[in-house]
Amino acid sequence: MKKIINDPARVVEEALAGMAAAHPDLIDVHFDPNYITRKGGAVQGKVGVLSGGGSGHEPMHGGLVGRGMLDAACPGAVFTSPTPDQMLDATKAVDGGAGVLHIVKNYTGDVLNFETAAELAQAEGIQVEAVVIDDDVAVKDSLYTAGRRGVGATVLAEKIVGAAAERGDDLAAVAEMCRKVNANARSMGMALTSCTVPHAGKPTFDLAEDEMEIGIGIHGEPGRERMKLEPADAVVDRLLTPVVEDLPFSSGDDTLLFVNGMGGTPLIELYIAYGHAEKVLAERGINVVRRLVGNYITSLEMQGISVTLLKLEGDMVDLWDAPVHTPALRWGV
Amino acid sequence: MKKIINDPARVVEEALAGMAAAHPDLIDVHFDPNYITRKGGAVQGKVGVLSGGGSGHEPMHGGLVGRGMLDAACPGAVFTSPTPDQMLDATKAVDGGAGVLHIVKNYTGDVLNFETAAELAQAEGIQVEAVVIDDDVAVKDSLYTAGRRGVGATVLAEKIVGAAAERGDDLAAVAEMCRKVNANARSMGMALTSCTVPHAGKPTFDLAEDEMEIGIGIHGEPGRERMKLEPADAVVDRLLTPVVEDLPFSSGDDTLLFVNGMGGTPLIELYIAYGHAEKVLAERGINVVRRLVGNYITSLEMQGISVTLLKLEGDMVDLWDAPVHTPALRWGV
Amino acid sequence: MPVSTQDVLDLVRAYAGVVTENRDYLIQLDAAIGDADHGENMDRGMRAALAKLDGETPATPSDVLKSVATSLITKVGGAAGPLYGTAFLRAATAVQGKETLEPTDVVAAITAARDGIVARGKAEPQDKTMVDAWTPAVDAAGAAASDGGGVRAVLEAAADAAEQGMRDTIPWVARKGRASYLGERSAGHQDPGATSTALLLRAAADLAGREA
Amino acid sequence: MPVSTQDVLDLVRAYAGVVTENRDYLIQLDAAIGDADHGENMDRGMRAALAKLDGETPATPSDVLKSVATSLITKVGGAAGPLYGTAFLRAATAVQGKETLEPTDVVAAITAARDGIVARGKAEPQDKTMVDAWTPAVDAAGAAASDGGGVRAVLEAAADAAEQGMRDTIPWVARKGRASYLGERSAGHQDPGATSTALLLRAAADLAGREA
Ligand SMILES: Nc1ncnc2c1ncn2[C@@H]1O[C@H](COP(=O)(O)OP(=O)(O)O)[C@@H](O)[C@H]1O
Ligand SMILES: Nc1ncnc2c1ncn2[C@@H]1O[C@H](COP(=O)(O)OP(=O)(O)O)[C@@H](O)[C@H]1O
Ligand SMILES: [Mg+2]
Ligand SMILES: [Mg+2]
Ligand SMILES: [Mg+2]
Ligand SMILES: [Mg+2]
Repeated sequence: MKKIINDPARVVEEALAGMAAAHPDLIDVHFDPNYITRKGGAVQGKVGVLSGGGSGHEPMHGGLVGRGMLDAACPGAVFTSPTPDQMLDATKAVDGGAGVLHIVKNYTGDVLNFETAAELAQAEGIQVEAVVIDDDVAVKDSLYTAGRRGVGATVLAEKIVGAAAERGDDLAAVAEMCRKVNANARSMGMALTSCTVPHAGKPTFDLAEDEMEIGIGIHGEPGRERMKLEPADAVVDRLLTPVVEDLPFSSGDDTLLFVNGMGGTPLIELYIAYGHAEKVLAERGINVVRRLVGNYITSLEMQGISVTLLKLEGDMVDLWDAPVHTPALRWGV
Repeated sequence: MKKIINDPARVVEEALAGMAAAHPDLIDVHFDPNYITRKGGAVQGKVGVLSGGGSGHEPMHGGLVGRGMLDAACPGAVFTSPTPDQMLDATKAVDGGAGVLHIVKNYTGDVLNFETAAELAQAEGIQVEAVVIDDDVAVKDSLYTAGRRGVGATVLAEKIVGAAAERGDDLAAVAEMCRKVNANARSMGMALTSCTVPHAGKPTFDLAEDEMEIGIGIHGEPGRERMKLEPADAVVDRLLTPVVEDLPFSSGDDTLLFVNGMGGTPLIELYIAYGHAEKVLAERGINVVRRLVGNYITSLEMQGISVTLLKLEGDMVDLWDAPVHTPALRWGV
Repeated sequence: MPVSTQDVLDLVRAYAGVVTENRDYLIQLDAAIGDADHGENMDRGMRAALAKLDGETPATPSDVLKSVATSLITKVGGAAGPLYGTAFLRAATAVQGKETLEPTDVVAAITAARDGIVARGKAEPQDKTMVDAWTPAVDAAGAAASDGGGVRAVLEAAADAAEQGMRDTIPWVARKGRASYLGERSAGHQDPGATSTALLLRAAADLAGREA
Repeated sequence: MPVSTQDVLDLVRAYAGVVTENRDYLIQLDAAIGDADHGENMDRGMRAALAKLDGETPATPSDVLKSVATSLITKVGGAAGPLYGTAFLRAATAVQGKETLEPTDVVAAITAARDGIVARGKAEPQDKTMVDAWTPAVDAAGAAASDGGGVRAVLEAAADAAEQGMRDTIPWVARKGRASYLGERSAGHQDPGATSTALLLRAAADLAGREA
């Protein structure tokens, strides 16, 4: 296993300590239980926005804490949802009296632990609403299964919802906006390589030099299908077509196009993918009016990409453009 | 070779097209010869700041073009310095009458091609000053060799010098600031894996599962030494000690600490390295007053890190803090 | 011989050992159809449970089970944390106040555990989850008890049935948990959670055997 | 027989073919002590040179050399672009105006090329660069010419000496170019630029041989 780490058992804590050192002006990092809060803590009268999940997806979620985005993030062990005690303490820390929104990615573990945390917080008199993100079209949605995974839309939702909370929307409105973003967003991802979970010590799966996995999530799990490598344009088509057809997005829609790297993908490749994705959407008459390109929701050092498309309605664009000041996303300030 | 590309021969052009699509508000991309300019072109009366080098180091340089940083970037073929015709056209495009600074990384190819470009530009009546960056302490400096490589300090110089030009400093002052940043900065890097140059199709070097390369540059070249893998803290010590002792940095110095990923290194590892680096500097009494953590000067998909330390003097801090608006670095706007 | 508080403490210690021995095995099972952390999660959780119990003097089997539940809920995370945590919590409630556990209490505890997991996770039989180890165990344990079997017989019936249920998950296509994301590709792999459940009940049966 | 404009055109075409054949070889040499692009750079440059010449009707050997210089300077980049570009440009100037080239002109052209490379790159002998192929070639060519050798003898002497110089670079520690960053680790590897230089002069000698 090749990683810049000291001890697999201390990866999360040491990375958190590094984040605290690197961003003293933006965040406070709390240990045992582990959570990150926006500098200054709860903003009185403002809805608190909290998210969390397993570690290994950096910069999500801790790198998205700050003005105009998340008030708190709860990092679990690598690829393991955090625990209710972390979520409860973080919820208390960021409740400004207007309640707290929990943004939960749709994984059994995340959902169950956030459920418990919400119960505990409500028991302490804190208003909590939870919205579950499930935008991954690689997984067929069904009442009889765990449903679709929450992936790229999470980053977009956290930005837009964070802005809504920042301007003073109440908990119901903030939660509604989060549901709307989730309803309007679809994603799909692929991998060129596996990642290695530090405590596992070897790659989660093996891919031949000429193979790729299509329809992966963000936990190094294998995808829906393994196939031969293809040129970037063909790969992007494989991801974008199901994304566009699932919502469906149609000609004339204004959208935000998010081309994401899985952690080990260099920007030069992301831009090649981005260029083709925007061209394909243009051919379909879909307007890309906002863009995000980079490694934002990752699977450790995995090489691969995901494509997320969000249909922008109402004031989503203004909320996207609103000032944000976090370690990973910053503009307008 | 596993990459999200279509054709090795078209990687640079397609990535440039993707950048143009992704950042229409920030940059203009010109083809044949290839160069990127800040939206709006030359700013009258302002010194133009231009840099360039081989591709494969993204976001440097093209992702650093924009208000408060570079006016133009010239991307060569992967790991191959650009050609004088690109540099000449870009220089003309960004000359606002106050002359143009060429920021050149110290590689034979870059130096020779920029020399020719400067001659050609001067022949056309444009004032050009060139500053060569050579901050890599892995390479012994000597009059009898090619000297030290230009690495991480380039990113810091481009930000600080770009801000100096933005506030209206003249060409001599801007060039002097660039020399000062270079004189005050030292860097060293290491690799866990090689990278694969697209037109080569296979890794530039092979590293065993338990080996690392210490003292690498940014072109996938092997380093000064190959050794057994070590824990993150030991690796950081190997990079930081020669960096600190070369200048030397001493107790009481105010510094900017830049922990950079080589392209395939996930943030979670960079933060672990950052945390230890800042701790070590604190033990030496060196104050870290500004920080940068991320993949900014890369070698394609290489996994590894580099550490750059800059001694902040005079108004360097103000220039670092000044507004910047580029694809890769943005604050204050 | 009924189950004493010490017996349950011994079970917790024994299971922690079994999980550590099987940590990599459970990680590999989870790597095939999940995210390669089940062994690490259970190991972290059981070590935390032991550490917590070291500082306590539980008076009843229920106290031990409640303490373990708290450790799993606060230290494990993932799907297994809340599910096993709920299982131990419901089991604790089912035998609350009892100094020792008779065979029928053991059946009640296992049943409550299974019901808690189903209540939280909403898994149906053959969804390829730990429920597919728990449910046959509950049925077999109940049958053994009504046949007048002692604690040992009840737990051995449970362990045998759980192991059978665990093996039965192999050909199935997962409908719950991460494995469900793989669709057809999840077939041909044994469910990690069903495996850790079978290991738990086998550890209990072995202890009962030791005592007899 | 003196060298005609057509001969120089043939040389450019022949060398372009040689470079394409040796593209991967030159890339591998550069991968060992550089950045794995020399073969790609030279191949890109020579293909550009051919394309440019296709649209031209050069009147003299000097015109051909100047055209190639322009292509290399504008299309190659890296260290090789300006160095080979300068070499061809200086060679062109050295034989400017001549319709055909006599042995002494050939020596003058090679000498000017080498001097141009040294002027730009400041490399000393044994710095492990292309200069270590050019300088022995210049000396050998000069000697052959003063011994009254013809174009073929002059170019064969140059090619033999360049190949020897190329092999001589193997044990040396590089002091210029990327390879110098490797320090001691650069020893034991043949310099890519010295290799592409030897290939150029060998291509020229082979052409001269063909004609005789
Ligand atoms: N809805 C569910 N109901 C019952 N058991 C479940 C459910 N979802 C997952 N599981 C069990 O949890 C196990 C995975 O646990 P673990 O790997 O620790 O958590 P995670 O899936 O969050 O990484 C699966 O093997 C399965 O037995
Ligand atoms: N200062 C120099 N003088 C002469 N030749 C040089 C010098 N620096 C490099 N070279 C030659 O250039 C070759 C490398 O060319 P190439 O790989 O195309 O450029 P780059 O090193 O920029 O990638 C080396 O093998 C060497 O022969
Ligand atoms: Mg998990
Ligand atoms: Mg090069
Ligand atoms: Mg798991
Ligand atoms: Mg090279």
